[in-house]
Amino acid sequence: MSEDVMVRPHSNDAPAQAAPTPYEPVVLAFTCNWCSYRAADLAGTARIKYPPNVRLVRLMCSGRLDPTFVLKAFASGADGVLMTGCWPADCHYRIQNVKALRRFELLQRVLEQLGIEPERFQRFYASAAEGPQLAAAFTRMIEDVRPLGPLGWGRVPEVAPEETADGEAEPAALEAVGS
Amino acid sequence: MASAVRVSPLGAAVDHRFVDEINAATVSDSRLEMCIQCGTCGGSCPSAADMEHTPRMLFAMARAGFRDDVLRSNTPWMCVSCYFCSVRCPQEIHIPDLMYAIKSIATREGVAPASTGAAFSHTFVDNIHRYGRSFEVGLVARHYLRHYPFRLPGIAPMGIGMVTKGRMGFVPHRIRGIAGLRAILARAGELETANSSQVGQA
Amino acid sequence: MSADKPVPASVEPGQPVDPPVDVAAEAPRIGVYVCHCGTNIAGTVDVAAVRDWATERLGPHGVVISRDYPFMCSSLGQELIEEDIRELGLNRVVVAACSPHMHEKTFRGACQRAGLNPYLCELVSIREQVSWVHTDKVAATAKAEAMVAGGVLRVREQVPLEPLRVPINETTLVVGGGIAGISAALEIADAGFPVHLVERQPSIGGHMAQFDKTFPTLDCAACILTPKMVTAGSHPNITLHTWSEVTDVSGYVGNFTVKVLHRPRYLDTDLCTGCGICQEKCPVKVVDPTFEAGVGYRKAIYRPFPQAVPKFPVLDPDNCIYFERGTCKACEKLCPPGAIRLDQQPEEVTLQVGNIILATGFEAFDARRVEPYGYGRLPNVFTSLEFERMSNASGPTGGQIVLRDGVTEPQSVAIVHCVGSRDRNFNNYCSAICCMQSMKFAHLVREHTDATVYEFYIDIRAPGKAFDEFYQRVQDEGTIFIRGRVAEVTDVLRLPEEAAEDGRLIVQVEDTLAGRQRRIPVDMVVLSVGLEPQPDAHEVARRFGITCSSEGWVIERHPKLDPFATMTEGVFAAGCALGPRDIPSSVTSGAAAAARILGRIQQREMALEPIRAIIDDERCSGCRICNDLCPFSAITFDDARAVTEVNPALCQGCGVCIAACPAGAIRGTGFSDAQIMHQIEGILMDTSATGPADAVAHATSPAGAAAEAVPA
Amino acid sequence: MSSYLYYPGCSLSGSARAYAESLAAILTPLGVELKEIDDWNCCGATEYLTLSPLRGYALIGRNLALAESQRNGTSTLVAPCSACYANLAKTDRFVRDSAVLREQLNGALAADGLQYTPGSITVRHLLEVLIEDVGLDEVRRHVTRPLHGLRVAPYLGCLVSRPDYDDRWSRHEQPRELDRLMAALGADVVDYPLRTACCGGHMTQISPNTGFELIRRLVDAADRREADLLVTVCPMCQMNIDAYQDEMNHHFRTDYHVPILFFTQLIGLAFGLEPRALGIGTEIVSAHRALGRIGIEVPAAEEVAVPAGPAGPAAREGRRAPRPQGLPMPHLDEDDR
Repeated sequence: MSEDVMVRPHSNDAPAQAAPTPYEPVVLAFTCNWCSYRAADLAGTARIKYPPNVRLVRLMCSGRLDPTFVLKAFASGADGVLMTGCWPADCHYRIQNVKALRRFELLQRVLEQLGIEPERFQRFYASAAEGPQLAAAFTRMIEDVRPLGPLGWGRVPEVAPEETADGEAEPAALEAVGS
Repeated sequence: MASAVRVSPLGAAVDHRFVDEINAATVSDSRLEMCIQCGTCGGSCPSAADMEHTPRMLFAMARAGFRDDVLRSNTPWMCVSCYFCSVRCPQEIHIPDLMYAIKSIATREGVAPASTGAAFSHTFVDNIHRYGRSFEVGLVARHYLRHYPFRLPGIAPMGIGMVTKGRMGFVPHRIRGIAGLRAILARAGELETANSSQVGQA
Repeated sequence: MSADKPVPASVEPGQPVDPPVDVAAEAPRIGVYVCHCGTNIAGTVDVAAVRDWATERLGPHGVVISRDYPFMCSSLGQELIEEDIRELGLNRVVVAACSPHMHEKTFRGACQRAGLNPYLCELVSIREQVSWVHTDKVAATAKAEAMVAGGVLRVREQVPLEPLRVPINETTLVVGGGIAGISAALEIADAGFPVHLVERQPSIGGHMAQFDKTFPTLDCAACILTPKMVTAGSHPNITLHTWSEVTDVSGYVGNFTVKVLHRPRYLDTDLCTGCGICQEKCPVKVVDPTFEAGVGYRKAIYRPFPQAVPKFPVLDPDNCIYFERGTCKACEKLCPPGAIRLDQQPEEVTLQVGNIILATGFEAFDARRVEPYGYGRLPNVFTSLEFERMSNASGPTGGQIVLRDGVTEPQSVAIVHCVGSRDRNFNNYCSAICCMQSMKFAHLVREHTDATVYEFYIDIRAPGKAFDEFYQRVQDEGTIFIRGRVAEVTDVLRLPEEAAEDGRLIVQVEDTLAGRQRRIPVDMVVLSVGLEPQPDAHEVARRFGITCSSEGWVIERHPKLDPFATMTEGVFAAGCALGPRDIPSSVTSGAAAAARILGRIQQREMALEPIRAIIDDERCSGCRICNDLCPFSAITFDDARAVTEVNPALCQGCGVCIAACPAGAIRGTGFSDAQIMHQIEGILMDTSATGPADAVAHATSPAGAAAEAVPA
Repeated sequence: MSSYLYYPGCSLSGSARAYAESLAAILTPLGVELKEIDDWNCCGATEYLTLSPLRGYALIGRNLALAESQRNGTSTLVAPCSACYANLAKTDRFVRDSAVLREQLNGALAADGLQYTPGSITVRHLLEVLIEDVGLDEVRRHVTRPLHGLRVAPYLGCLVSRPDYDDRWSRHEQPRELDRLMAALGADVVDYPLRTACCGGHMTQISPNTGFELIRRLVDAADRREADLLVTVCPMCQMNIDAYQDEMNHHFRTDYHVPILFFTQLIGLAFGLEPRALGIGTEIVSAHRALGRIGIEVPAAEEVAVPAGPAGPAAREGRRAPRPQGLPMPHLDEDDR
């Protein structure tokens, strides 16, 4: 694992820093409470290493993933977003992850229209027992995103927290693409 | 490499980097470090009876760092590449490829055991360098004249049979692209040397 | 998010609890608590830096106090939080420590004791998700800060919640009538509560009923199992559903509706006396692949074994002359009470249960898959189940150990360990029971015959009580142990040394301790096959809404601390459904699952996480997009008011409808849009323009510079 | 007419001439066209891998690169020699798996302006093509002289079903594909458990005693099972068992006489083709008597003297009587019988 060479995520103050650090993408991973979040716990318990620029948000189900969450993540500075959930037939809520999958495919296409490469928005299945696999997927995701460079949506002027909650992230995101 | 060689209290030279060296010389992922010493390989091997060490034991020796003993063992030279060990190994270790790797290191260092194996390989390869194809008559004749002169009378009837039945051509076929082939092999040789020296420096 | 008991778990009865504070209207006053977890967290994360960063950077977001402590989960650590709530008037708490699946309940309890609604406490996992998976201290500290920021911004948006209380139906469903299921059923029934025990086979008893002896005590399996089966069969609180399958499960903890299909036995069990005349008179004899493991026969109408519970036979229409050609009917004609019903149809019953135990067991590995051992090709290669039946006094050979010809006693027997186990080509796990089982076989061969016995093993795994002593006993009995995984079993001889062995089997192996290949002639080979999940394990898991590993073993809620619960409330597991285990361990797991359920039944109700979807009537446009999304039928449409409604008792809180609502009219308690959006923003604070970009310098600053806790 | 790229390998123009001739003879009726790769080179057997693995893979890789550049509507490369098949298939698999090897192999090939795209060529053994693509029904359709009464022991050798890194074969040790093909020709198929055992490979050259022992095991097992002949799909196996059987007999003071033919030769015979056109008669251990038993006249050739009586140990008398009804036997899948 290339853990030792991982450094802090890029920041907008990079030029001001003493030594310029190589670019490291930040990936936000949405996890399902029943499978992938527990797989992440398992990876921790087993001390399996992955790059520190992967950060997790817990949902109850991948089906909860509102497309605006993804846009919000990109708009807030994420270089990649990973949707994780139960294997298609193993959903804790029976079939809800299948709905998430449909939404994922649609959203991936929409994002492509916005200029976001498919590598930046991926999905991965992990049962609660698949900690090592999930950790490997995190590492792979970082590897996939790194060559694409910073997305840079996070650099647009920040929208006040009160506004973003109502889905104001999207126009901001569009603006960023245009610029 | 020298810094990794230690003389143990028992007097045997131990090279703790030997496994890395073997792995670097194995083209596929050898998985040598996954061996559980179950003996499936040694039990499966059709030529185990003629081996100085069973494959399992050879791997244990390699992991213990007994570099010299491993390179001088006749075991890899007795491997018939039947792949029984490979498909049965519960740890999916690429055993025949490990054998090739050990043989290539031993040959490079000139410590291959007294066997005609390395010589046969050299003769075979020499044919390829000359013609690009294997030339059976030349191969067998050269090999026998050098190593089994006394076996020749015994197999003469067979040899005659092979010839009279048209199964051995006396004229070797040379491929058109022989110069290109030689260039490819030379380049591959350079790359391989670079690989092994990298491990040595690691 | 565990909610096995009424929240809060850690409030002892009679303990003083402060009156609840109404925080909805107040400005946020947030306390951040960073745990060292000894060196588990502090070894990789600069906890003091995180603490200081939280007050400095998150002050504008409402953080008024930030502390670190070696073990936040200790009583002293919890008291720290409680005091701050009381003295500083905190109305939100963020604990940066381990996974919420570990200690969320603990810290919610602390909040509740101090009068704060427990759901206003947010756990941020900086152990499982930070310190244990990263090594670079600077990067790990920065990530911990980001995660804390996410937690703070998220908890700001949280509102007080009350747990949902659901009643618990006192009836329990146990699926699988092997020793684990029987043990579980008896524990609950003996405590006075009703149990439905569903078994796929005609009789309960499971694999244990096939065995002759049990290791290491060599108890007669039937002698110790039969009384349990009889008790289960006659227990006033147990209803047996044998020759049956669960076809559908709906509902939720405390109130499941289960459909069970009774396959036709083709007889009226009210009339049948179990006299056995039908079985005796039936002219069709077929190989019994199930109970006799393929090494014995049964009739087309049969009772699998004499001690079967219930006593009724079952007719196998696939092999019955009547079902094939319409003739025979010997059983019908000769049945003294006239109980045979050749026109019987399957019957479905619906059960209401509060909890479920899955004890669906295992299936033996199919030895044909290991080609070099020749099972199916070489007659005198047997599997462990075949051997169990053969050594059983009521088995096909009456307890005689003989070759496939049915008469010849072997002079030498090879027992092969790890068949289909510890092998990446098949199953990469150790099946746990085969070493002991194999040594039991060695003992039985020595007991029944004069044969020489060889055990071929990779490692002897005998870690149970009196297990290693049994190993030594078998050694002492003269069994020859050869350390080497058998490479192949063959009937092809090598000349000249094996010329005399014609007709025997040769076991080819490397004797790894001698360092040589050996070929050992034997008459019989017994393959100690591994344990695999039931072939329909994934399908069953889906039906019960639980998850299993890629192999098919049920995944525990927590492998150490909650090993018999599943991720789904109200569904437990026991026995080999969870993974290979021996009889004592199966019995233990059955009893343990039963104990968990009995506790709930006695509470009569249980508290559930209040994570639900709530519809805002004002905003619902009545578009009905969400109506078809709910697999739990929690969403209905009120035609009169033209709005959609959610039934909170049925809603499981997945949130799919929330994400789908175009009007934003559905709110998710505990996981609202606002909470998640703010959490994302917090987590990514350092990557956006307005974020604290100088965090690097901060994280690398000497810990001593920020040694004291920030004053209140 | 289905068409494939073809890599004959060195043996087919030398010791395995009979394989090449019989193969050519049966292709037309079966509607298969083989397009030989232009200027292919030796695959190096195992010898180059032994001295220098990377040069060994470069040697094999040149053939794959040539095949890729000569693709003409088909990307399937057929090899009739098991060793060539195994080498080509393994190399393709390894370059697909390993980015390092891919880079180095192409680095070497670039010295002659070549390059290979991993996975662009699918390597298959001739046997697989005949069974999977042509199909046994099509084979049966052309059988005019069924081999009824000929006891054939199917011998596949090692390198078809192993290492099989791409899982193309049903079984690694007891595959029944060749059995089924022989049955389709009407032959009496002997259950020959050594069907994928090793012939010794180059051991006859480098450690003759080891090689002789392996040959004896194969010949003895066929003899005990009263096989008239062995049938094989590999030139190396054919060469070892055929050409060295006499020397092996000499070594062990035995007198086995087990002929070994290529499967294409038996297919040709069953198709009613002329034995001479199939290279029959070029074998050292003559198949004259074995084929004569089913009325096939073989051209006269130097016949090695064959002693009368059973060759192997006189075990046939003691053959066990059929089992009385004992315990039921587990059954194998239909496919594996």
